[in-house]
Amino acid sequence: MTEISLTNLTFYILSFCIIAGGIFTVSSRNLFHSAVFLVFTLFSVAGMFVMLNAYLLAAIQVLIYVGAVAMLMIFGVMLTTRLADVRLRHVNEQSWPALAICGFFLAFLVYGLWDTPFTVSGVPMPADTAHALGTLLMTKYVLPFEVVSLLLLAALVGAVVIAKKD
Amino acid sequence: MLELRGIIDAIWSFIVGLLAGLGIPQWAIELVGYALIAVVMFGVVAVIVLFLVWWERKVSAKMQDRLGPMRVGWHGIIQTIADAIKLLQKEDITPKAIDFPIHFWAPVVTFVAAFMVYVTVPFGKGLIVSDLSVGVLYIIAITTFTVIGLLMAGWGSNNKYSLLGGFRSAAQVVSYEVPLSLALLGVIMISQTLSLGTIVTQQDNLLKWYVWRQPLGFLIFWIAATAECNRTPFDLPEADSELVAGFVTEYSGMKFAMFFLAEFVNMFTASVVAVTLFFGGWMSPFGPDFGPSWMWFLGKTMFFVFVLMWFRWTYPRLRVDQLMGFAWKVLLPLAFLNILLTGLGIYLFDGLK
Amino acid sequence: MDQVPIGLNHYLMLSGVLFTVGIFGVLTRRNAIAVLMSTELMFNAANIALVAFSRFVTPAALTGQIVAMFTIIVAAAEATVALAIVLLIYRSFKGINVDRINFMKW
Amino acid sequence: MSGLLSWMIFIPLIGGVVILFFKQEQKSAIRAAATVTTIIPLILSLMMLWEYDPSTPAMQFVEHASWIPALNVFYHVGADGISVPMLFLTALLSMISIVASFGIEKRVKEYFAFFLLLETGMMGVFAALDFFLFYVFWEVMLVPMYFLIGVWGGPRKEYAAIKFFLYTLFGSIFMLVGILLLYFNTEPHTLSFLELIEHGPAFDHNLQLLVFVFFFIAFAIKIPAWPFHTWLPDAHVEAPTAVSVILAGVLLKMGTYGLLRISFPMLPYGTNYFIWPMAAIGVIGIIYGALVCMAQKDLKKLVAYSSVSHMGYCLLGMAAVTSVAGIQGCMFQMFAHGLITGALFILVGVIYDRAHTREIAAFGGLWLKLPVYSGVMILFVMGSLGLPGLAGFVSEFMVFIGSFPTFTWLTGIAVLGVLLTAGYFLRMVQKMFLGEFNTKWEGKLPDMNFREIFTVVPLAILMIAIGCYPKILSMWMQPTIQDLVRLIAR
Amino acid sequence: MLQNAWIIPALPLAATVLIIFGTHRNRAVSSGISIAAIVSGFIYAVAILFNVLHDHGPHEFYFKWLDFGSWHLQIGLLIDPLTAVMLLVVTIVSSCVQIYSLGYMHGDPRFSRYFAYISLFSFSMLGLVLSNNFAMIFIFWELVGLTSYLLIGFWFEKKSASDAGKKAFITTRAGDLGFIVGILITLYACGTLNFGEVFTKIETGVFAGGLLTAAGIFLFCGAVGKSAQFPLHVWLPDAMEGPTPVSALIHAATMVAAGVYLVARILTIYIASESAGMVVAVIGITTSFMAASIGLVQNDIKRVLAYSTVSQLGYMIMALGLGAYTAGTFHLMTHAFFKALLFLAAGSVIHAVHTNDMQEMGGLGKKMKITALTMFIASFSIAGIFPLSGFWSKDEIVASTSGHPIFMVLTLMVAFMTAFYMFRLCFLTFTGGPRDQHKFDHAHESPKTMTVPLMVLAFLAIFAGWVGIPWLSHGFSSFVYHGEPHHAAFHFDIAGISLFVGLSGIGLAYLMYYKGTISPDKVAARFRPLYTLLYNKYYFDEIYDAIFVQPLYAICDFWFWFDQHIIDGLVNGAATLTLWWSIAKNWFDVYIIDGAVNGAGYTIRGTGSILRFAQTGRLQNYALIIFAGVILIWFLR
Repeated sequence: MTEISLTNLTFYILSFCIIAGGIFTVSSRNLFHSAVFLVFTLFSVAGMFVMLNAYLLAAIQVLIYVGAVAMLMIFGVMLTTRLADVRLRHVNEQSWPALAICGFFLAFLVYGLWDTPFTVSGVPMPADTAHALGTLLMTKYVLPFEVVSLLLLAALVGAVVIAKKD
Repeated sequence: MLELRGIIDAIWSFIVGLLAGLGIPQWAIELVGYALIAVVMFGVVAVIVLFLVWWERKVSAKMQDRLGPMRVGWHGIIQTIADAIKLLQKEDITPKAIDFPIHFWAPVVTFVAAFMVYVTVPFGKGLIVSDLSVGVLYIIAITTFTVIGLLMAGWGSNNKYSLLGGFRSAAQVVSYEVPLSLALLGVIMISQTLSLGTIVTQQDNLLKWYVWRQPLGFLIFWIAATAECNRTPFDLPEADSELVAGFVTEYSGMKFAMFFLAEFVNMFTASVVAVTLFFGGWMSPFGPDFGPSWMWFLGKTMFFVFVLMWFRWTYPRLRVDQLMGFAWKVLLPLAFLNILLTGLGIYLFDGLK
Repeated sequence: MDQVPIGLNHYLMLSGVLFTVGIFGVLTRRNAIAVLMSTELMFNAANIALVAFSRFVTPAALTGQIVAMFTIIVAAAEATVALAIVLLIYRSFKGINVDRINFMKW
Repeated sequence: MSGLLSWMIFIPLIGGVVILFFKQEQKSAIRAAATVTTIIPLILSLMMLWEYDPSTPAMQFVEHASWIPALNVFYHVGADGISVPMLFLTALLSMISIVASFGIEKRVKEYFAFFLLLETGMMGVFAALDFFLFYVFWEVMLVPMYFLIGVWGGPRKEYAAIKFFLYTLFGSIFMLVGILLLYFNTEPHTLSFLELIEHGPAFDHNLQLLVFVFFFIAFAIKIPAWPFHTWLPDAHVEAPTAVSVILAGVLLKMGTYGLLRISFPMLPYGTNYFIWPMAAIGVIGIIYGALVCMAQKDLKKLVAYSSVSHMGYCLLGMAAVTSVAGIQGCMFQMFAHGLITGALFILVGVIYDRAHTREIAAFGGLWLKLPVYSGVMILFVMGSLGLPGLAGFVSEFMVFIGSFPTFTWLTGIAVLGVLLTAGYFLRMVQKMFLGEFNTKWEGKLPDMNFREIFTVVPLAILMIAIGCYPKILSMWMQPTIQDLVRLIAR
Repeated sequence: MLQNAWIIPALPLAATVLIIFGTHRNRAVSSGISIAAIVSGFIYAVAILFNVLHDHGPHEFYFKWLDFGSWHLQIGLLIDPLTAVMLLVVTIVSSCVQIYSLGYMHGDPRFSRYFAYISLFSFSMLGLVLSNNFAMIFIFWELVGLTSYLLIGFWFEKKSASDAGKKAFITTRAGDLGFIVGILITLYACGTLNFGEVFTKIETGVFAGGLLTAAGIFLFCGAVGKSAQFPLHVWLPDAMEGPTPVSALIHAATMVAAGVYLVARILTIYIASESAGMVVAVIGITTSFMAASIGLVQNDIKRVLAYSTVSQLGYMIMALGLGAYTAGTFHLMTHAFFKALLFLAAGSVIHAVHTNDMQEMGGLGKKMKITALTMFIASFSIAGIFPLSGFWSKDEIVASTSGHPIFMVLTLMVAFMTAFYMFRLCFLTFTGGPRDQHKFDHAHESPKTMTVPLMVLAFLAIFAGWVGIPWLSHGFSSFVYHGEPHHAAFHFDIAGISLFVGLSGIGLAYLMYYKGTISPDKVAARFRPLYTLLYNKYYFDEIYDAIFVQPLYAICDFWFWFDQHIIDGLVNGAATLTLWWSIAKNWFDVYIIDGAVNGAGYTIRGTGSILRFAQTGRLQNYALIIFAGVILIWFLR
């Protein structure tokens, strides 16, 4: 009889959710289902972040991915797809080669992972990373921060311009 | 004396002792603990919401010079329970052309998301499930799930009214979320924390309520929150005169009840956030130890719920373009202004805290 | 279940799997939005890896979290523009199947 | 004010870029912007004169910043008595040329943008103290000039533009080789003027001769010294008015400036070795240019060839390296020629705008109908032929004074140039302004308007002021030229 | 007082500026300003004269003008008796001429401009006489040249006028070249241009020998040009195209006297260098004789006077060359007055009959009494008739040649010819019957503005010479002298001979042109070749045209051709060669290198046309291949 750690259990459950959600996302015939599964996956990833003590990141993940990106996806789906399209073939003819290549890729990834000795630090993660992250953003990473703001603005304008009906 | 934390702790240690005595492993006990907390929370909120439903009917009746429900119980106080039972008994109609899984999961998502907020809400002194370090952000994040649920409902119903309702809802919620978050930012800037517990303890008397320092912030927040809840005057997603019943058109029975409850939960949530961030939360106006904290909390919250109801029966519904325009052209600039002013205030009076 | 405490490699493995799934989606899905979703999966895989590295390799520095945060933000921006493009394509091609958009073909 | 020179150099560039953002139709806005952009450097140059300390030969307003550390290249600018008058002249003539260009109607935006770029190049050349920088600015000048001639020029503009470009480029290559020779023969390798000047006498004598010849070819083409002058008439004749002004007023001075700034102090042995050929070339230029002028039928070509003649005085003056008077005469001639010939080109442009011909014989008796124009033209012609009281006389006189002890006979021949100059200019004046009015122009030739007068008045005032009281110019250069003589004598 | 002498030239300059930039539209104001300026100058000049009479000086005032490092050039004022006299002469003549011009130029469209030029001239001339050094004198020297150019060509619509202006400018400039070289030599030798310092150097022997002689001759070149001496005299007769008052002021009384003034100013050089002095003297007498002989046969009234001027200037130059400082300057003064008078009177005649040709005049004495009277006074004066001023000054000049018999003979011959042609002019103009009745009928006496200056000058023509009467304490020679005062004794023999020569000239003219006893035509026919030679002014213009002007144009054309075809041809040839080379290279490129390249290209295209089927244009295909490649690389690692 082995002791089951609640952490381990949570990890495996979340992993399952993520991978299953991902697989459904990429394989679902119905695009809307894909989107919902994507939301599910993303939410699970947020959970994974919580496990990794990255609370702020988890919140951001939910806020941005679920609240914004996934919503955009769903909007996109709604604007470009009809329920009647469900019957269409959803994957292209190269799915089998792709599967093979993905298999190989995963194999090599796993091989590489086990092969690489990572230097794991013993220092525990600080509990409250939000404060530290905020400080870092405003000091050390202020330039990327500003650049990203600019990027967002550009994306905003760009999206409006691109999608605008002439 | 009337603080609930002590009572709960006592009950919990009793249960743990019992379970440990039965030889149940530690991880299982923890699991049971979490489950119990969830159930209790759900129960508490559900009860409150049931009460709210009744109360809304009574308030609206009073405003329209009626009596409202009077039959079931004293002044119809268990009317809601009766309604719920009725709904649960009803046939769960599932139309043929729907996208079944979506249609099925939509109310669940909405309902769950609505309840998930309460993980980090301080109901009273010590009455908080988890005082997350990113509490405010968490609440904002979780509330967005509601939209997903609504969109799912709209799409899954395969009905153009539903779809339009879903669309409207998504657009509205996304739009108003921006000024809402920005309005909360003012409080966050002053309090220097995202934790709700800390924010409450910082407002330990009437004068320290953040509403005094963030009047504009509160106003923006409150308007945006009203819209977030899809409450009149922002109830366009389910505008019955335009869209039949919006995204709930194809729902009935239990699923409809879930949507219904979720709406009230959201209403309660909005009030909770307002109270917690701007009105001292469970703190009494006179200090931390004046009367039972949870009563203060509930009292304040109920007042704001009442305000929402009051809105509902006072204001007419907005047009959809007015709705969006108001968010982007009025609230958003005001929110930015608020942030600027806050920043300026912090810069000028650094010792305000 | 085995007794191995959850460590860096677990997260990386999860990340790898999710990434592979994303790749598969990118390679096979015919719908442009679906392709986009798949790329989001890949982003998330990368983010998991980043945060895991941050948690296990440099817990004090938080670099991984910062980068992940930027990734999320950039992904959001990218999604915005990408969807705008998708809408444009939809208007021009009356459909968004990627294999129909082959103007670049010799 | 720190960074004065940098501002002077780069404000035109900024203005040029700004102008590119205008719409092609906003012609008056473009013109106004260009004018403002050139007025600022002019004001700055006046500030520079104000702040310049004329009692020392040291470089002033120095800015020194690392640019390409691997090659020991610096952004190094500064001004001394040689460059200060030239910078002022550049700023003034640029402003005037911009105003004189208001008549341009074709591709206004590009025109002014190129013009301002050109000004940046010119300012840079006069301010640079680092060979790399100098060379960059030198080439920067070339491109806008090419386009200004090639796009806005006269009927044979392409030919003229390409001729100008190739000629100058030909010289630049020699200069580049010279620069490299100097660079690799100093230890540590340096491109700084000041360091190379310090190092000057230590250069191997044969190297000095070679490099001097290389530099001389480069600069002689720019001057233009006989026999490298044939690009000049073509370029001048085909270029639009304002460009001719800049070409004659500033660009030609770069050659002499280069010799004074670079060749002389850096290569004292080479300089002293080659003074006789230089003087001879100068005298040939004077006489030859004057003789060719007399055969001209095109007014603009006449003025152009007169530049060949007048720049010959510069060469003759500077060849008298042992005398302050000679080199100062050369500097005076540079400045005076800039003023006078610039004005003459403007005036040629004025009559060309009205009559669309520059044939001298096509006019006659203009003085009757265009008294202001004729008066101004004759004033500048008198300045050009060295009438005392005007700037041209002072410079020629100083050149003669300086060169006479060294090159007695050559100077004696050069004096003949004064007579020939009078000859061809008076012939031109007689044919164009005197005599009966050619009735085919009746009513077609209005007198100068306010803008045109405005463009020549500053030049006239300066010309007269310098002619009457040369100290206002010489005071800037005195210590620097004395120092230069000392450097050459090393 | 004296250091403010710059005011005298400054006044006319101010007048010029005022007229050009201000009042040129108002004729009365313009002329008024101009006249006021010069009259004020005259008053100041009188004041200066009295100062200088009290203290001969020289007085110098100067300031730094040009810096040349270690040394500098100063310019400034030099006031000595010569300057004082010249100031007076210039201001008087200028005032008279300007007042006269009011009438003469009346109605001219460029009236104001005329006065501006005249004022400018006055400024330049006064500046010239006030200069204390070579540089400054050269500056004003050139400025008077400019004003002369402008005024000769004043009526520039006439081709002959503008030609004459150009000719004057260029010819005098040719002399100025020598002047410049002389200045440069002086500067080279002395290191200074100040008159006083240069003379000190000469006296101390620093500046001597061949260099001094060369300097003297070159400097004299300037005087030759400006004073219209042989061989550069050709411009002066042509200069008569200008308005007559201008001729009177510039080309008779003042500017042309500048050369004489210069020689007088630097007489130290010619005294120190015998040979230079002799060159001056020879040139002077040659000019004098040649010009007088030409004057005998000219028909243009102004040309006669012009050659007379040249001749008289030659006189002065000769006297100075012989070292007779006082004689030269004395004659300079008296000549200024009577020659100005002659011109103005001639102008009055021209004004009346609108022609210059004496053949068309005659009998005008009846209609123009004042003009005729003043003209006769002046003629007597120039002929050297006792006791008019010309007598005294000419007598001194003749006396100065006493050591040189050839000079003396020639001088007397010139005196004879002078008397003859002057009275030929007078008789042809004023006596006898009208030869052109139409012109005669329209003739009338000139207005007061013209006759009053005539009378003033006539007064001076009579009495100005009296300052030099030897018996009256040698007034002039004890004031204006070089070195020690040198009082020429009055020789009754010389005076008698010259008086006799003058009277005989008058007599011959009387016989030929008044009485008609000797027919001029017969004389002309008798000496036909000589007459033709003289009538054509010794063919100087033609010779110069043939040996200087035309060859110069030819040379210019040649060099222009050379420039266009040889030098530029070389450049273009280089370009063409490059082009040919490029064409050849191009052929090589196109067929050989490009052939190879194209061959390669075709091969590649063939391959490509097969391989292009791999290009599906589908993003996902490519992505697949990319990942396959990644894996492949991994394998191959």
